[in-house]
Amino acid sequence: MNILTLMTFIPVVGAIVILCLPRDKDNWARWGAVVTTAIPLMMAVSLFINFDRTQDEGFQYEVIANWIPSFNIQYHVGVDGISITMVLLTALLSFLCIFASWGITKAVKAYFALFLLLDAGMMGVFVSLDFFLFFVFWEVMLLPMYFLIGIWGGPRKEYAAIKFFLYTLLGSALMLISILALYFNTTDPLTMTNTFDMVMMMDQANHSEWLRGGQIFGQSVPLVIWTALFIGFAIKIPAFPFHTWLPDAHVEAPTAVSVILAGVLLKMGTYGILRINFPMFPEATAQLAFYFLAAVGVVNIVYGALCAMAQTDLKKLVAYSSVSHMGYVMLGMASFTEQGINGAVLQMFNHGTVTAMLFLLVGVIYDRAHHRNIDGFGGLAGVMPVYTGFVAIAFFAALGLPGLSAFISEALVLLGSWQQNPMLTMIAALAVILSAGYMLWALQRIWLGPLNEKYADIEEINRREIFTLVPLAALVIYLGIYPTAVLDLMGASLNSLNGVVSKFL
Amino acid sequence: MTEFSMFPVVFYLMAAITVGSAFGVAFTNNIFYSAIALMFTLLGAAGLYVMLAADFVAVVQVFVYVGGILVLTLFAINLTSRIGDVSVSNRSLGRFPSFLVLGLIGYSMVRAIRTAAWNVVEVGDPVPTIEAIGDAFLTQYILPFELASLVLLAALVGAVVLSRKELKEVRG
Amino acid sequence: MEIGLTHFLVVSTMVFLAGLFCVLTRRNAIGILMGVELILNSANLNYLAFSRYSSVNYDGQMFAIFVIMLAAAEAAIGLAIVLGIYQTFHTIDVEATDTLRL
Amino acid sequence: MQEVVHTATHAVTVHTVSYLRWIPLLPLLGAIVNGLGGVWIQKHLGKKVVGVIACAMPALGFVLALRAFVDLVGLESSERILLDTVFPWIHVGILNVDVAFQVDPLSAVMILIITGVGGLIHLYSMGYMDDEPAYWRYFAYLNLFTFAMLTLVLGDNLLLMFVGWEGVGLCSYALIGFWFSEWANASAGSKAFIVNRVGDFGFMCATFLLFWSLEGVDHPTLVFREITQYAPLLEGHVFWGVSTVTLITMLMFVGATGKSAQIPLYVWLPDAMAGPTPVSALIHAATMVTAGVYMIARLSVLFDMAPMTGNVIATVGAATAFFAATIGTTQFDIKKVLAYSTVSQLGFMFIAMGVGAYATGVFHLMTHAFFKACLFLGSGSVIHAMHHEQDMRKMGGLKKWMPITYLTYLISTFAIAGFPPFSGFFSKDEILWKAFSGDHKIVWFVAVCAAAMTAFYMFRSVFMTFWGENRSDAHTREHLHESPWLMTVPLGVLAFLALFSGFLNIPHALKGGANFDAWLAPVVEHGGHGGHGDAHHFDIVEYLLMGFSVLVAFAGAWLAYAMYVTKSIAPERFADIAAGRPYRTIFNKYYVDEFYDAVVIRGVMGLAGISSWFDSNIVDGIVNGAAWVVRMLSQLYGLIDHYIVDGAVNGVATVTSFVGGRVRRLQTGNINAYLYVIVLAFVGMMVARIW
Repeated sequence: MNILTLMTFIPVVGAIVILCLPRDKDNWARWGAVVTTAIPLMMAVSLFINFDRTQDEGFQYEVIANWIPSFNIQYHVGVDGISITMVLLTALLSFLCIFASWGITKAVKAYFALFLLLDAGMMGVFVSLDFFLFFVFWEVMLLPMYFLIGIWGGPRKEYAAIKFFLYTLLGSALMLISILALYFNTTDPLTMTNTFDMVMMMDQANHSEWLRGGQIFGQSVPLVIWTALFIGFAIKIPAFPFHTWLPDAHVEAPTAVSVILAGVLLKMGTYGILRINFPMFPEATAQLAFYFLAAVGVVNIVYGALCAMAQTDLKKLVAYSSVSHMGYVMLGMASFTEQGINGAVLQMFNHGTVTAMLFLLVGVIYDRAHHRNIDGFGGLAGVMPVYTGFVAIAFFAALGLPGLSAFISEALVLLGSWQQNPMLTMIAALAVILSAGYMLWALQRIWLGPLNEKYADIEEINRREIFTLVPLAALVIYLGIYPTAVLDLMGASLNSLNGVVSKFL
Repeated sequence: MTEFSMFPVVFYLMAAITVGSAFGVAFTNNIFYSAIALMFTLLGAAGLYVMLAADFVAVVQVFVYVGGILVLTLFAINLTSRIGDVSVSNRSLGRFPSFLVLGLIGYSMVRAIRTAAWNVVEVGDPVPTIEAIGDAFLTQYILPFELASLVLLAALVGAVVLSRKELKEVRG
Repeated sequence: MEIGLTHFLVVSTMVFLAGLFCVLTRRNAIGILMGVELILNSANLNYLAFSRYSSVNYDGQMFAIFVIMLAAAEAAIGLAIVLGIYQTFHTIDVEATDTLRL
Repeated sequence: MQEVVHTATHAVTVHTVSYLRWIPLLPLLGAIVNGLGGVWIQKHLGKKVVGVIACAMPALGFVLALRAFVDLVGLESSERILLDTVFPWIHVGILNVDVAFQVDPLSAVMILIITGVGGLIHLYSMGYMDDEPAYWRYFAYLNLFTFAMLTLVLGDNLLLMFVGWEGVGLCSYALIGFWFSEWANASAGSKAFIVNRVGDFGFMCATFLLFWSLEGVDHPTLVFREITQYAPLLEGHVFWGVSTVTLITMLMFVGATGKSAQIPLYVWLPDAMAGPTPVSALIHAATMVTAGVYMIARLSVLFDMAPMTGNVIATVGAATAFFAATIGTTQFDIKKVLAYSTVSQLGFMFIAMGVGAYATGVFHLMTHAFFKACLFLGSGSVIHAMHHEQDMRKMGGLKKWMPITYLTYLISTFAIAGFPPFSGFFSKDEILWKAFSGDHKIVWFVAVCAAAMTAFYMFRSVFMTFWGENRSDAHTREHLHESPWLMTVPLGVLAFLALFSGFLNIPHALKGGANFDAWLAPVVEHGGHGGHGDAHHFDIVEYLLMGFSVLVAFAGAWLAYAMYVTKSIAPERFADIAAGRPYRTIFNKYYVDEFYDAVVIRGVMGLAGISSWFDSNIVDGIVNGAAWVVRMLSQLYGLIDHYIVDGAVNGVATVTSFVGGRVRRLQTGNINAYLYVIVLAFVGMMVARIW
């Protein structure tokens, strides 16, 4: 059976099995979840090893099967250089988050079942190549998220969950309209029927006249659809000004869910833009992204950094730093240089690992102190040295220290975008100062300085927590030293995509 | 030619047993007697099946109905009522209106039997049917067959659940 | 007169009427169930008769077997329900168990 | 233009070797061993083992550096480049950057300083830190720093250099805040890192601009060899209305001001004295802070093409040298004095860089590394003996107890003050001469003033610390002692170097060979441009100036003697000028920290506050407002629904319920009755069918 299919559906099987377990066997549920995320992780590793890094056209491990033939909806999955990194990230973070969720005691079975369902949805989004299938997975992942925040969240969980849900649903609605518009205006050249197949949609020769140059609401159709899709994805990224669901959702969500939320879900926005907006409407992309997307990216970077600086809740600070870091991804994509676009996707991956670490670390301290107020600690480095070591790695990675992974991607992004827009790049580069500011300031207030006597005998990080952090820390360091490991994977696909789009500049 | 003369005789005998005991079931006041009569009806019906060249069905009829359902019924009777208690045995009420309805139905059915143009084919010699039925079960009727097994399973489980005393107490 | 389809149908009708009578007039739940058995038997008789006289294949017999199967299931469930009713009301007189009445 | 083309096509000869990687990797290994296993080693094998591991790494590195040096000497002067490509690092499109280490005459000097002085300071630290519980952590940081610094100078491209550049910043952060449980130390660390980041911002922008400008002339690269080769092609290019090269070099210089503590970004360095004293010696005097100087020398081809930037650098350098010196005259903390003197000396190096005398700047870098490291270690020795007392007003007369420390400190003071024949004389005087002869007369004058003040405050520190009456309390005095050999040996070696290293570069004017200049010439001289390097013409002016600067140094020293030994001039006479306002201003470091705090930090924090408020009230307000509007609308619809739509529905329901009320009589609850109905319905259908 196809490896991608297995990776997507093994967690579903796991979810069903967990639901069927006896009521009081919480540990069985946990280990079941471990097994059903470990298998996809191993598959991801084999995918990483066997992926053909030279193929720049089309997809690998592709499967096409009829699903709903009357509407030409297919079960079509496959990976290329863009999605494989995200598949790897999803598999890894899902696995680690199971361990990070070990401490959940409320409705354990339901939690893990929903979590696995979420995992399947995310994986599905990244591998599906049929737009309908994509949309189905997109929605599948939304629902477990709603419940995970809404049931296992913090004090204002209902508000956060509903805000998240409605926001994303608004994006989904715009996306659905665009999907339908694309469907009715894309023709499969073989059968001469409408199709949901993304690969077909990426070939403008299959588009109808209307889709190529028609008018709607007095605007050109590609621009309108591009914008609708973009808003749908921008909400997920989250791009300014659609970002306010993020801090709320993060603050209320349990640790593992925050990790998934920031580590994987945010990437879906930028992934969607790269997978859908760019190849399907290269001309509109060239028109709009050049200034618009880049400007949004820069606003995200600077604004997110400034907001982060003003936070008193550590988790909120990390959430806003995510907003800032995702800005780099947009800036890089909008640069239309190979450095920029490669940097953008690498940044997606690196942000996934770094921010996952950050949220896990916040979770560690929250589990012990039951609050996250930055000013409420002090001098923890003295009592929790190992923990502080991990904190240092994560914080310095987040502020872009060379030698750690995020530096490579940020430098590539800024280098790439400099060619298109030096002024914007300079403004974005200013944020390296700001990020150093808020990160170090937080580090200083919580971990350095005189010890707060209240936490004099706080418990050092335990083995399970170390287990979740070590792989991420290793990745952060390894990719800082040898980024080629990931750059190799995506280079061929991204460069050909960049070629398609930059033709229209 | 003896065969020729024997067939109606046997038929009428069987028909008489069947119909007679059926009416016995209908009109006896004691439910226990009703059950005994039912047994005879079922056996008679089995005989009639044989005459219709349905040997396998007949055997199944005897096994399932007589050996299974009837015994079950008798058990139920014994579990639910004391035999001596005649008053709750098997009264039937409102006989008169029911006769009216029965008459109406009987009339219309007989009329239908007589007036309808039944499609009749040449009757061949009776042959054993087990092989053909078994074959049909595992080819053409495989899905219904499996479904039937599921239904039986469900009925089994349902019957167990319904008749367990302690569960009711928990719920009640 | 040669024994043919009609004869069997008449017998079946008689059994059916007897079953119907049971169903309509009995106050004892088990009696009603017995009536149902009679009705099912008459139906089976019809199946087999038509299978013998009006067709060349075994479809009728197959259906008869399924009917028997269903009858078995029905009896099992039905009798279990009767037992349940008895445990609840301490009678199986259907007139006494009219709590469904508004 | 022909010359440019000629340079651009000039091929660079490179010699490939494979041992260079071990120079930085050995300290990294030490850092990993001590960082991960240090706790265990310290507990089970003792502190000594930790220290020995840590010291062995730079020592081995020094041996390898010597080997590289010897290999270089054996090559033609134009071919002196050793290269060790380790693995491909970032290859994206036209960007091709490898992890590759390169040794040329410039980096050879640097690695010798880093591993040599670094090794000595490692050794010294074993003595200085011996009562520190987190011994292993200190040495892990120190090794990591050595690794980062070596990467900085060995990296063969800008990005790898940047790794080292920020890496040393990280280690500096960690070591300044080594005793992190003091709030001030942690703050000083953060301050250092963030201020450096401002410089890094310039560095990064310069890198990007350089890369794309070179792409514009079809040679995109970040590798130094190729930059040197192709940079002349940028001549005449304009970006944002400014010469591209000028912009690049200005941005680079912003980076250098951060790392090398020049105006306006010098504020972090005095605070950085919060770290252990050997750290101040290694990082904040000898090596890291000179990274900016190294970088300018490394990219001298670009700076040669931008005379305007040169002027700015020289001016900033002179200003820094002067202002830092003024502050240095007023400080009482022995380490603060040395810190401001470092800033001041770095200013001298930048003057050299600005006037195009790169070799001279690097020479001063080297001599400064020796004497300033020696001074810091000497002050460390004093502080160690004084139980971490740093105020000079509480010292005095220490030469009695600590003769070796005193002697080495004194030698280094002579060196920094510029007395012949100490090393500082040769290097500083060369800078002054280059500034003067390069028509930077004002710069020269300011620098000479700074030199005079240097002599003054350095001798002031000597007299206050080692001469006169002992002013410490009785308890401290009882425990005064000379430091153990682990600390005095490095002091001796460094003092020796401070004394004699000047002879490496005796100028032609003094019948010397200017060997050091010649050694660096292949790296920092780029045909025709900035031709100060080969100063063949020397005349009477040079001798006069030399004499003048020696005189100035004597004057400074005499003033200090008069004020603090013979007390014939009261310091208050200067302090009370204009009601003490100038003195207080200088003593409080011109209130620059306060200014930054009020304007920059408060400004950014205010902006952050506004952003946050905007986010939670305006942006989120709009979102919640939209939700409110939708809710209101839905309530409105709810009313409509209730009274109109539901009204109709309820009407139907009422009728239904009325009918139902009648019909329900049929519902007897009796099975037989239901069966009747069924049967009758069936009969009815049958009858209807038949008739």
